[in-house]
Amino acid sequence: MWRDALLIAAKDLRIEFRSKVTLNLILPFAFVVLIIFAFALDTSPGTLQKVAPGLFWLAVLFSSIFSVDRAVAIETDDNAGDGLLVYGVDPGGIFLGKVVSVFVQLFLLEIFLLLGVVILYGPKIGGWLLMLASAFFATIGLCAAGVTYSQLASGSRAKQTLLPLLLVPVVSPVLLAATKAWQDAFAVTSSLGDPWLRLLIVFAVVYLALGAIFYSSILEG
Amino acid sequence: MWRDALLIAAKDLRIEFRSKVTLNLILPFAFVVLIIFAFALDTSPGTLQKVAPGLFWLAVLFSSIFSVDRAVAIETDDNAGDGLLVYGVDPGGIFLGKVVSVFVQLFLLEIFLLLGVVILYGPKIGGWLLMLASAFFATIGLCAAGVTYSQLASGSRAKQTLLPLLLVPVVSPVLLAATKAWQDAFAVTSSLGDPWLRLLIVFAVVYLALGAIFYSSILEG
Amino acid sequence: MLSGNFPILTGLDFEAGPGEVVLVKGRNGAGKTSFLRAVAGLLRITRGSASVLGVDLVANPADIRHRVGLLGHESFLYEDLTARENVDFILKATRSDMSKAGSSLSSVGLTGRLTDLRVSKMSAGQRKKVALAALLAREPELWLLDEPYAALDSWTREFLDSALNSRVAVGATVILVSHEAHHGSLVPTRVVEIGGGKVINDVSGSDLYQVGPQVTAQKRSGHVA
Amino acid sequence: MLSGNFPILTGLDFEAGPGEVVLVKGRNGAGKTSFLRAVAGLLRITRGSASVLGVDLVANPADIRHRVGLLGHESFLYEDLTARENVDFILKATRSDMSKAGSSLSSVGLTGRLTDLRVSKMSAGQRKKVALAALLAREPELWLLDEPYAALDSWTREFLDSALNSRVAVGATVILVSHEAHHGSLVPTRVVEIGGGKVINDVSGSDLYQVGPQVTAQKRSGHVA
Amino acid sequence: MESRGYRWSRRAIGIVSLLLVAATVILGLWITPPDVVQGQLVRLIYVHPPVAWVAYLAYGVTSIGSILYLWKRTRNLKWDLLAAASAEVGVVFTGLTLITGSIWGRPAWGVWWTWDARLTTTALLFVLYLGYLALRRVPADSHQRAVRSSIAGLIAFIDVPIVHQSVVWWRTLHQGATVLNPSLSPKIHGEMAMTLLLGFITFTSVYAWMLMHRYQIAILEQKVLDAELDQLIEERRREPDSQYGEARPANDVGNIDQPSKV
Ligand code: HEM
Ligand SMILES: Nc1ncnc2c1ncn2[C@@H]1O[C@H](COP(=O)(O)OP(=O)(O)OP(=O)(O)O)[C@@H](O)[C@H]1O
Ligand SMILES: Nc1ncnc2c1ncn2[C@@H]1O[C@H](COP(=O)(O)OP(=O)(O)OP(=O)(O)O)[C@@H](O)[C@H]1O
Ligand SMILES: [Mg+2]
Ligand SMILES: [Mg+2]
Repeated sequence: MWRDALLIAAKDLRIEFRSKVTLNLILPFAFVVLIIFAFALDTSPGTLQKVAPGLFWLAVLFSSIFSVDRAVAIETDDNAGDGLLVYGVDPGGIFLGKVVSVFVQLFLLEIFLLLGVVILYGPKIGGWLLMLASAFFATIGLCAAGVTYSQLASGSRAKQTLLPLLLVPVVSPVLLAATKAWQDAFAVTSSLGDPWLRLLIVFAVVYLALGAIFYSSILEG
Repeated sequence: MWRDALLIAAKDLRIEFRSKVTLNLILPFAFVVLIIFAFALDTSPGTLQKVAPGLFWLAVLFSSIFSVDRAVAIETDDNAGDGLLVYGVDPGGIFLGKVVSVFVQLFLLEIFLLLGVVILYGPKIGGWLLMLASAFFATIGLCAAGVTYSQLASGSRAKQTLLPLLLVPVVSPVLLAATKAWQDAFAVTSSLGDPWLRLLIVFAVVYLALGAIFYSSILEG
Repeated sequence: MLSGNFPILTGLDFEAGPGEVVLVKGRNGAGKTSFLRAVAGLLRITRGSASVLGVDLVANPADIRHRVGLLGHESFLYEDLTARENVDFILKATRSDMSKAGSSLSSVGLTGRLTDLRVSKMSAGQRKKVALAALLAREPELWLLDEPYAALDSWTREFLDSALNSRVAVGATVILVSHEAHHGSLVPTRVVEIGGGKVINDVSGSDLYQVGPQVTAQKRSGHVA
Repeated sequence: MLSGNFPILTGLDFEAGPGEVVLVKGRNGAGKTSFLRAVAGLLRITRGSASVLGVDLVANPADIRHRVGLLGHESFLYEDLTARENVDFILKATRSDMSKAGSSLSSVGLTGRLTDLRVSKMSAGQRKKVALAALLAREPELWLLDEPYAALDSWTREFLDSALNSRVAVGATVILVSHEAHHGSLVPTRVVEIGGGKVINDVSGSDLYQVGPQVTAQKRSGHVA
Repeated sequence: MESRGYRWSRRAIGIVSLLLVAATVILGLWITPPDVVQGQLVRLIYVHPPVAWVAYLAYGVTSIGSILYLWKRTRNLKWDLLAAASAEVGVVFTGLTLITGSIWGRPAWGVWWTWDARLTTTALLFVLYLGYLALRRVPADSHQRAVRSSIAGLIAFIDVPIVHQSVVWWRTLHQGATVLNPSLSPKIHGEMAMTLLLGFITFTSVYAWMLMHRYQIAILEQKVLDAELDQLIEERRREPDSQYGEARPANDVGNIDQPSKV
């Protein structure tokens, strides 16, 4: 399973690297979302600083929808997913591989996006470690749930619209917890014992486990 | 051209009606966006009422991305667009047809979404006529720009991410103007002479004209 | 003719008149599909000159399109519409006679539940038949067929051959790409072999083992560079 | 076997042993593709029982998959990877001998710039060749070929036939769907006709005009209901 | 067809539910006193918490049905149909929770809706199971549909404990755990507690009755599908003759019998 996961992750990252979707396209998109939010909400800079964590995670959420959609689309184009089954690749490995590849992309994106938030909204940041840790686990949760649901929705011809409908409610607790954790991190007194961080770890573990267990049934079904 | 436009619009609406994407999927998605926005921004009810127009148009913007993407994807699946060219369908007609079909869907969506905003955010509405007129022209602008850019992006393998990147900056003036117009409409003293409405009409006309003129070059390119 | 920066067609000099049945052969990747797409006005020609049925392909490729019937590796169908709806749409779009939709569908063997089945549910051969039915109802002047026999069963192959023969007899031109040795009743009047993006062999008329159907006198030139 | 609620296969009773070359024929939509997908463990069997190479297809369809080499209407390739990268990936995924990638690509005629060309740029026949090269390097026990000749040029057809013959000689089983009358050097030991989702004709061995290559003694049963 | 025992118990539960509803209405509207603080408004407590609880129960049943379907040894399409039926009823009760809550919120908090954690997570719960129902409408064979929706149903259930805990995790406007608190000792007393208990029993019984009905309909629908399938199989088997009839040229048959035509 681990070997298959690495194989899949390497292939997906190579395909992504070749088409440069994350760097060239999703990232600017996320920036545009940040700017649009700032405009549409039309509030004073003070408010923007307060809502910066929420906006950041909203932008990440929207980007993640595109990323997981692409990760699964790679296999449905030209029925390549059937190929994987015929080659005897472990479905759990496929799942983990896709989670890893999406995770790498999203995490990179978050780093750049954070720079954007800092520059555009200028919040003060107290606890870097808490921010990093919560981003790490929140992203795992997002990726695991995203890949699972993207595969669930893939049978439908209206996949691109079914996916957000299913996924957004499922990951919104992650979104909320991550937002809260970052708000805590922005405060001066913050620690790694933050309860939101613990919640994020629980989500990450639960979604990863559910995905790894059920992915094979979804692929087979 | 008008005949071709009707033909295309009828076909697209039939395909949409069959897959029921707008009603069953995009609409709940838009609601989810409304809910998520409200919660992620974590503000008091007063603020939400103030930003309700902005959130409404953001939700419409995201929905429109999915709609125009689907409208163009209908032709790129199995290269059906090449077919249209061979059949000698007028490119201007294709453009207008797609704009009409997307417009019908989006306008329906906006009506339901408005109900949602009224219930969830509870804003007071002063000028219904101004709201309706500005929604009408803003939607035309969105659809015209959306269909054009969706076609522009369709050559790319990373279409789903290229589209928002291209489209969001282009329609953000429309988004801002519509938001402003609605803010005026929510105020007690509003009239159809609103300058934002005039701006929206200009956008609608310009994007429609540009699309109709250049669509054929894009298809040929 | 370029794709990205790669020259696909490097030089074709070729004419075909009404009533001709041109069989295009060549190795995989020789440029046959690209050649047909260029003739249909779908591939832009970057250098040189080309004309088909008197239309200049470099200046106005769009003018040739509605006179052409193209059956490619893909079938240009809408997956969410049924066979019947697809054919109806194509006939409306080309302003053809709508009444022929039903009869041409049943002539290729799509009757009963199959006419109301969405294309996405159909087998490879059934899809091809839907595309074929639309072409038959449209009756274009110039038929561009890219491996039309692939995926068709032997009954439909026979049927296609005889249908093409009757079109050719009234002056239509057929350009046909096929890798299969021919056994059907459609006899090419000319065989063109493409290799490396250019014509490497062009055998026609009396040089062929058998002379094709009557070539009508008034010759329209189809010339592709 | 259901698709949505439509019964695609309604009853097949069929066995094949090592060294056999089974030619599956049938009208368009008869269920040939679905039959191959079922044998490969990709279509679930909802009623009845079925087994292939001793593996129960109803209980554990997954167990058969890695022993099978499937070439379908689609080629299962990644459009954004090159020919070489695709083959390498498939060999890694199936834990096969990586060193054969280059030689099998060149054996189907994909050399030089073509090995490093993205599949999305390739012609229909070239894509099929990439898929074929991967199969050749993998050497599966059971070859399921869905119209393998479509889009291949005559040189590659010949090559495929001889490659299959050499595999069959060492005990591989080939199930082949094709609409074309056969002229190549691959001679079926058996012809099965499918219609309406069931076998309607099964001619084998001495009933055929020619007896196929040696059928080895120890017979593994492939039984699909 | 519906077994006799099933039919009788369904009817019995229906009658009992009716009686219970009547008793709850009488007790809730007339017998119990108005609250010191909330006045007549408090009467909503006999409806609002019970319907919310029944929604949880319904989703719990959906999860159990999903697990039983996913587990190979107990796999049976009936579990999936039960899960779906229960989810549908659950969506109705979640809707009722939202509506009764809103009605209560207007006088109690001055707004129909506010972005309180309990309210938001409840709204998400509603959408999650709407998504579950949307996924079920994606065309697929019954097994595929069952697997996919079972997984979605299980994952959606994660939101239920979140809704329940939301009043603890977020500081909220909404009432804390009054009845279903950790120590299981209700913080209200006497007649009110009794009536509230009755409310729980009543709505649970109404749920059971609705579920049995919906499940029965699902089973019947499945029977119709199976019957249609048998007919389709018959048609499919006759296909080669019916499809072309006499139009089929003779040489085609020859072609198949003698591949020797070299
Ligand atoms: C739309 C608005 C509302 C929604 C969506 C909502 C939702 C819920 C839910 C899901 C529960 C079950 C909680 C659990 O036990 O896990 C609940 C319980 C309850 N709600 Fe609401 N509610 C709303 C408004 C209100 C209002 C306005 C009041 C009173 C002022 C209220 C009072 C209660 C009480 C007393 C309980 C029982 C608490 C317990 O025993 O745990 N709710 N509500
Ligand atoms: N949901 C459905 N409803 C009705 N018919 C269906 C459905 N799904 C599949 N079919 C039918 O099942 C058959 C599938 O056949 P399959 O693809 O196996 O054919 P095939 O023998 O490979 O044909 P070809 O030679 O054209 O490739 C087709 O007749 C198709 O119309
Ligand atoms: N961007 C590119 N870079 C390199 N080569 C390219 C590019 N685009 C196309 N090609 C080559 O151009 C040729 C296109 O050929 P075309 O599809 O017309 O072939 P064909 O004769 O139809 O082949 P087939 O018989 O396989 O269908 C192929 O050899 C392909 O490899
Ligand atoms: Mg080709
Ligand atoms: Mg097939």
